[in-house]
Amino acid sequence: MAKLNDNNEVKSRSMAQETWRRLIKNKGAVIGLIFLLTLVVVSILSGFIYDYDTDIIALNMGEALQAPSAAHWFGTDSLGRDIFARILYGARYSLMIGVGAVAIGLVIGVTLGAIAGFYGGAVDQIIMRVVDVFYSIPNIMIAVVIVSLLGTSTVNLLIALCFTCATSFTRIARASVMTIRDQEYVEAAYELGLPTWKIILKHIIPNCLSPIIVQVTLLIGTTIIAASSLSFLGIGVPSPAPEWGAMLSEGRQHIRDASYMCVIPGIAIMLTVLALNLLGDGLRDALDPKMKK
Amino acid sequence: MKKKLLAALLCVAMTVSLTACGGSSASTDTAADAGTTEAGAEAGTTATGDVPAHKEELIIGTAVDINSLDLQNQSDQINNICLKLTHQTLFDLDADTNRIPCLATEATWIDDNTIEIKLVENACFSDGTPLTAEDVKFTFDMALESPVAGNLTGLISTDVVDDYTVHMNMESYSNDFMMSLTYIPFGIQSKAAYESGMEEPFKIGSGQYVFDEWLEGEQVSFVKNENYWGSDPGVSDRITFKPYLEASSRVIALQNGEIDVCIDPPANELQYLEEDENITVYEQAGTRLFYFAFNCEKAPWDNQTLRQAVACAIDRDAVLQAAVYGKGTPQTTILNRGLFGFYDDMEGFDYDVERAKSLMAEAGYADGGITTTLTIANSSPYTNIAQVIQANLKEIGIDVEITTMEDATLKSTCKEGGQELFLWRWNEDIRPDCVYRDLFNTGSGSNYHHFSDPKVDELTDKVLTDKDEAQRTEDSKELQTYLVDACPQVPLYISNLVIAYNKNLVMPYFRGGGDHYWKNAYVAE
Amino acid sequence: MIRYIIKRIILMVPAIIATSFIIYFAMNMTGGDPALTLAPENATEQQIEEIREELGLNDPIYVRYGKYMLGMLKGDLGTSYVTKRDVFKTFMERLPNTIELAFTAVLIATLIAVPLGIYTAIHQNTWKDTGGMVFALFGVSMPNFWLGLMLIIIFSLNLKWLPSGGKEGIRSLILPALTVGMGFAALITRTTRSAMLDVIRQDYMTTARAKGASEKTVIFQHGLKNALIPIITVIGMQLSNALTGSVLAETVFSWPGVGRLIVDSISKRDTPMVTGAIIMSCVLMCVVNLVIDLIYAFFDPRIKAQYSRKG
Amino acid sequence: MTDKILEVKDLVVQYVTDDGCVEAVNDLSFSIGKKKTLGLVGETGAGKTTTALSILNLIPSPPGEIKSGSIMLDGSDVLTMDQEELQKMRGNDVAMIFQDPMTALNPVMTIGEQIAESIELHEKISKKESMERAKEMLKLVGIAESRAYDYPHQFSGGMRQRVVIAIALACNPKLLLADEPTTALDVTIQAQVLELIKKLITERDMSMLLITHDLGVVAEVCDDVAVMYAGRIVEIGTAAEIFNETAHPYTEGLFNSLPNLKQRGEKLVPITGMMPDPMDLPEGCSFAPRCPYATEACKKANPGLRHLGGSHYVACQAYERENFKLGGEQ
Repeated sequence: MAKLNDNNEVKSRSMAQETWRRLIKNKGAVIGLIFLLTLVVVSILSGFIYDYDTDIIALNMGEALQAPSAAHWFGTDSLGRDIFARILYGARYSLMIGVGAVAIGLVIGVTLGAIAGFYGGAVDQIIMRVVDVFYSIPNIMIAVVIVSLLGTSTVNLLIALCFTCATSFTRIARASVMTIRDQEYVEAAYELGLPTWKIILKHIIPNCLSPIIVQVTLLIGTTIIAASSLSFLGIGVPSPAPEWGAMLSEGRQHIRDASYMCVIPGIAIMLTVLALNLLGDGLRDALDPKMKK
Repeated sequence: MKKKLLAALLCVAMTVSLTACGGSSASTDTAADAGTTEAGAEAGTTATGDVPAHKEELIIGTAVDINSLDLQNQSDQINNICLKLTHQTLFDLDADTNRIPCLATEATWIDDNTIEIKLVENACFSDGTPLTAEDVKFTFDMALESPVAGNLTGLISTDVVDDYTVHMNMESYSNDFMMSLTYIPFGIQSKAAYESGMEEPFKIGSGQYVFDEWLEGEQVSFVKNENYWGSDPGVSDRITFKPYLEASSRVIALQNGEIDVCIDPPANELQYLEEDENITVYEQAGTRLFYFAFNCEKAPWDNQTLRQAVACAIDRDAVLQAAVYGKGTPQTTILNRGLFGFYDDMEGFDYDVERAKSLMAEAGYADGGITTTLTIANSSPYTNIAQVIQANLKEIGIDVEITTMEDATLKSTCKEGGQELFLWRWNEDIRPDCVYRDLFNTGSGSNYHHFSDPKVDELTDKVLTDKDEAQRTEDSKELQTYLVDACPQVPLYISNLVIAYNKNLVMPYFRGGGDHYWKNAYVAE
Repeated sequence: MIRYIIKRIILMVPAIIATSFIIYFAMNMTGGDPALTLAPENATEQQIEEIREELGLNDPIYVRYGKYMLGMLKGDLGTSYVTKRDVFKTFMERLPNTIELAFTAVLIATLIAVPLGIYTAIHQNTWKDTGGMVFALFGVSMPNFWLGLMLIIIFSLNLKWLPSGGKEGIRSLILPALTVGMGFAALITRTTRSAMLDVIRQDYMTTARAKGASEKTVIFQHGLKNALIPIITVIGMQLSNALTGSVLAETVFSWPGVGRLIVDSISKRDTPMVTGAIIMSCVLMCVVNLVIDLIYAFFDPRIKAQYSRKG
Repeated sequence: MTDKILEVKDLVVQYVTDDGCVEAVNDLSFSIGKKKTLGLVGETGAGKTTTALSILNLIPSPPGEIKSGSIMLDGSDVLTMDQEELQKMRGNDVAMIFQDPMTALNPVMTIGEQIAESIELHEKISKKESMERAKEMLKLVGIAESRAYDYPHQFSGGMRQRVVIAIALACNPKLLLADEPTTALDVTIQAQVLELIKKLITERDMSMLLITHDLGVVAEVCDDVAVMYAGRIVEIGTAAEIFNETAHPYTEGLFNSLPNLKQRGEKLVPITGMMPDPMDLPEGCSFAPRCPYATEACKKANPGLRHLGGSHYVACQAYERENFKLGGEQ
């Protein structure tokens, strides 16, 4: 048994290496990865460079609506705050909302999916029918309903956004579990007397990792966009937090007189999500056994 | 196969474009028809000489969707503006908000419990039936049962005296009641229409225009009432209200000539409109008061001195700047500008951080240390105002977290008293009682402050019933001064009315609160 | 085949019931007291109570749900709290606009994405592939409404070619459709590309080439036709998304569609409108999905055979 | 010269992938006479299919690339043809039968359409006429005309292979490339299909390149035989020469691993080891690591083809040695 495990490990490590090797050959994925890593570093560093109270949210009406210049690279907003600083500082909000909602959705979705797939029958039916209902309503609608019902706050925003993620993870996890459930090594584990949850955790979940990894990357992007859409509808992250969607939403009032206020956060979101998408597509290709030559 | 697919796709495209073309060709037809009518009208003009040359259709770009034309079952300003075309009230308002005759020629208090109203005798509905006292009684009886009944406080019943005279039976004398009769939800409706069992009988009115079509979410149009009884018929053949929810697109639509009037152009885009030689940007003092307020039931905001400290800490000039680029007037009193008894010269609480700090100390919060939430609607200008206030209050040691909500949620939250601090607005330009009573009297549904003070309740009643104007003015002054000092709210500013339109628009006058009468407006040609 | 369709329609019923159940309870149990929302700002307690009575809000929720479902059988989805108009009627008035926008958007997306997907698949792993995919991904990486705003700045504000909003003929359709369509294009491109990659190395492609068919014939006649199923699936998904999910574009361009109706109604706490409109959208989606499944049969004889057998 | 329908000279085909360069076909030369059948024999991965695809100039590119050489088809070089000429040639002059009839047919077209397509492409006739011709072809391969409107999934494997044959023969090509046409079929059907192919090419005076790993099939059908190993031809000659005077150790290995029906008691002798990784071919003779006769010299230089007499050639250095004879030396 121990021997077998070792082998598995060696095999999976080389699988990961193989995937990595294929991934770094994909120019788009590499660019996306580098961009995202830079973004993470920048958002961490910005916490040391800027002080939230004085640099990010403090008003400076005297310098309101200044176009981009040497002093303010990205200009200032209608309350005189430096947009460059807010964009850098705001990266953490967008990333955290994206990652947070997806993480919550992942835990819920995989759990539900694994349960549905593993037990089948009535449990499966109930879970999947509910998931189907949520799947058939557009994401943004679900989020709008939830946020309007619960009220606007970052926590409620996360709840609203994680719903969508959860439904798609449930489907993926269920499908993977169902294909793996009846395979011999799982049955063997059963016969060895391992408790069900351990089997799910140790044998089944690792096996549906690749579609989930891809989906995580792509969903973070979708979630960031959904969060900004909710800001646009007026129910996103409350001001004055420099969340990109909120900045963009504020900027749309100045689409003519200070279009940079709208353009810059939009580009920030676009590049981030583009990077996530490129990475996601790259991962998909790298993890897809069909692409193996 | 690809060809088949392409063909199928093309078919879809053609269908779509055909539908679209169909739509536009239909509208060209109407234009042609209307063209002939217009020519006819012009021929008529030369004969009578009083219809000026005008663009056939007046299109007004609104900021919100029209949602209901059922007079007594709605209370949105945008609906009211539309309804002012199709319906008439007993009295109208002139440019200076004075009450002037409309369907009624005069109204008098015969005693403290009765108002006698004389109706014009030649008025008729758009379906040609005459408008009589029966219809007036019918309208008000129905109104007393409707959601807008709150605006008829004091009315007990209505009696028909003769065809053109009604008596309104009142609980007591009220200074404001007759002004309420100008409120468009009380536009006179046809009893006969309701009894006929027709669909949407509320669409029958006596105004210059009649309802034409409503394309859900797209536009609502009105055409001239051929049976209009009065001497001031409309000029435009058709008046259309079109919602453009995105402020910038509304401005662009005006510049592109898609609309003739742009309601609420955003302050930061006015420069483009001002530069445009085809467009007039009009500005006048408004009546809408934006305020910052406390839930006076919730600790620590039940502490008057603390509220005053907060009032002193708020930089209203900065608020005005951040909210509407200074297009408004900072205000001290709680009453809307222009209402009877408006008095703004009390000492109040000007921006003075030192004073604020000493008041804080007096209130027992020398070191600040208060954390609270500010509940606001998720629209402009509240977000900006909130951020200024958040920064202001930080100076005196109050940490404010901003919570945003939809308007509807905000209202019900505030009504239930779930908020601590909040931002809201109040627009009243005819009845001061609707400010004092509705906002500050014990138990009023819109007293979001949850403020209760017997003296205020008493003075409110006095102001409503004082028959002596000097006394009433004096009481108004006292009430306002008292309320400002009690400080359930911090009045911030009155926003200006700003409206942009085609430079050829002919419009007799605008209302500072936004409740315009478009019935005589047209675009000259 | 007809039996299959009937079976599918019967299967829709539980889905619709489930949706109505979830939506109805979510909207009615958490939305706060609608009477408070509906009452004018200066309403008294008594008036609020009257409104509550009038709306039947004093019944227990399961009774209200029961009544609602009975009404639904008769095609009665209730009356809007706000406009006092019939929910079903209002929905049906908005629906053609949404359909017009959705179809045009999906058409635009398809016309961009399918050729792009094929192109990138043919040039897999070259810079043409990367470039094409990055272009396609741009659309999905932008917030939809932001793209709308940018298009307004460019085409309406600066070039003055197209109207910035409203609904007037085909010109006002272009920008909103482009906005919605660009978001869809990425997914369709992605799917087309991977479906084509699956197909492109198939033996029958070589068979076709060996027959002397031109590359164009091989790719389109043999390749695309086999790759169509996943492509149609994703186009169908986008179409059903567009039928309710274009709320952002509808807001930016003041397009009077269903999505905006729902979101507006949510913000006004117009529970019957939200519930009714979402249920109707769900029905609509079920129908679209059924139509898509039937289209499969048209393109793939194997699926057709399956349906007939199952039918 | 003119009696050859096909002459392949010094053909080199490589597959360039991220992981390295695969030399699928190396310095390949052979020819097929008119009305003759050449059997191309070898293990999976020896480069047989690549060779066939090269003749149609259909090497998937990327990653495949024809590096050098020439393929003269009835006097003109396939490798220098432009797209239009190639399309004219494919299906019309040279047609191909694929190994797996399950995947070689387009699942979403009726078989009638698929046969007719070939005819339409090369002859200026109407859709209707080509459909008629397609039906004739079906009849020819033994399928009822009425089934022309059925889809591939409605047919069994053997029937599908008949359809593939019908497609290939629809335009009367001069040369037929048959890539393991029977491998994927049930044993009972293999013989029928082979018989059918044999009958049709004889009737129609066609030449054929028959790719197979089955020497039994070769014996039955082929005039000439070329044995391929790791992208190279190791032995080529007439069927008689190859069968009776087997010269290359690899060919010998192939024969030894074949069950001999006449001598059932005899043990099968498999060739030891595996085909080398085509990405990493050993220096010298590729077969040397598996070759029982290999010497140090074999591992140094690549053996050229050596003429043994008649049309019999072999690529083996062992023949440098005096009196070398397969089976004899050990």
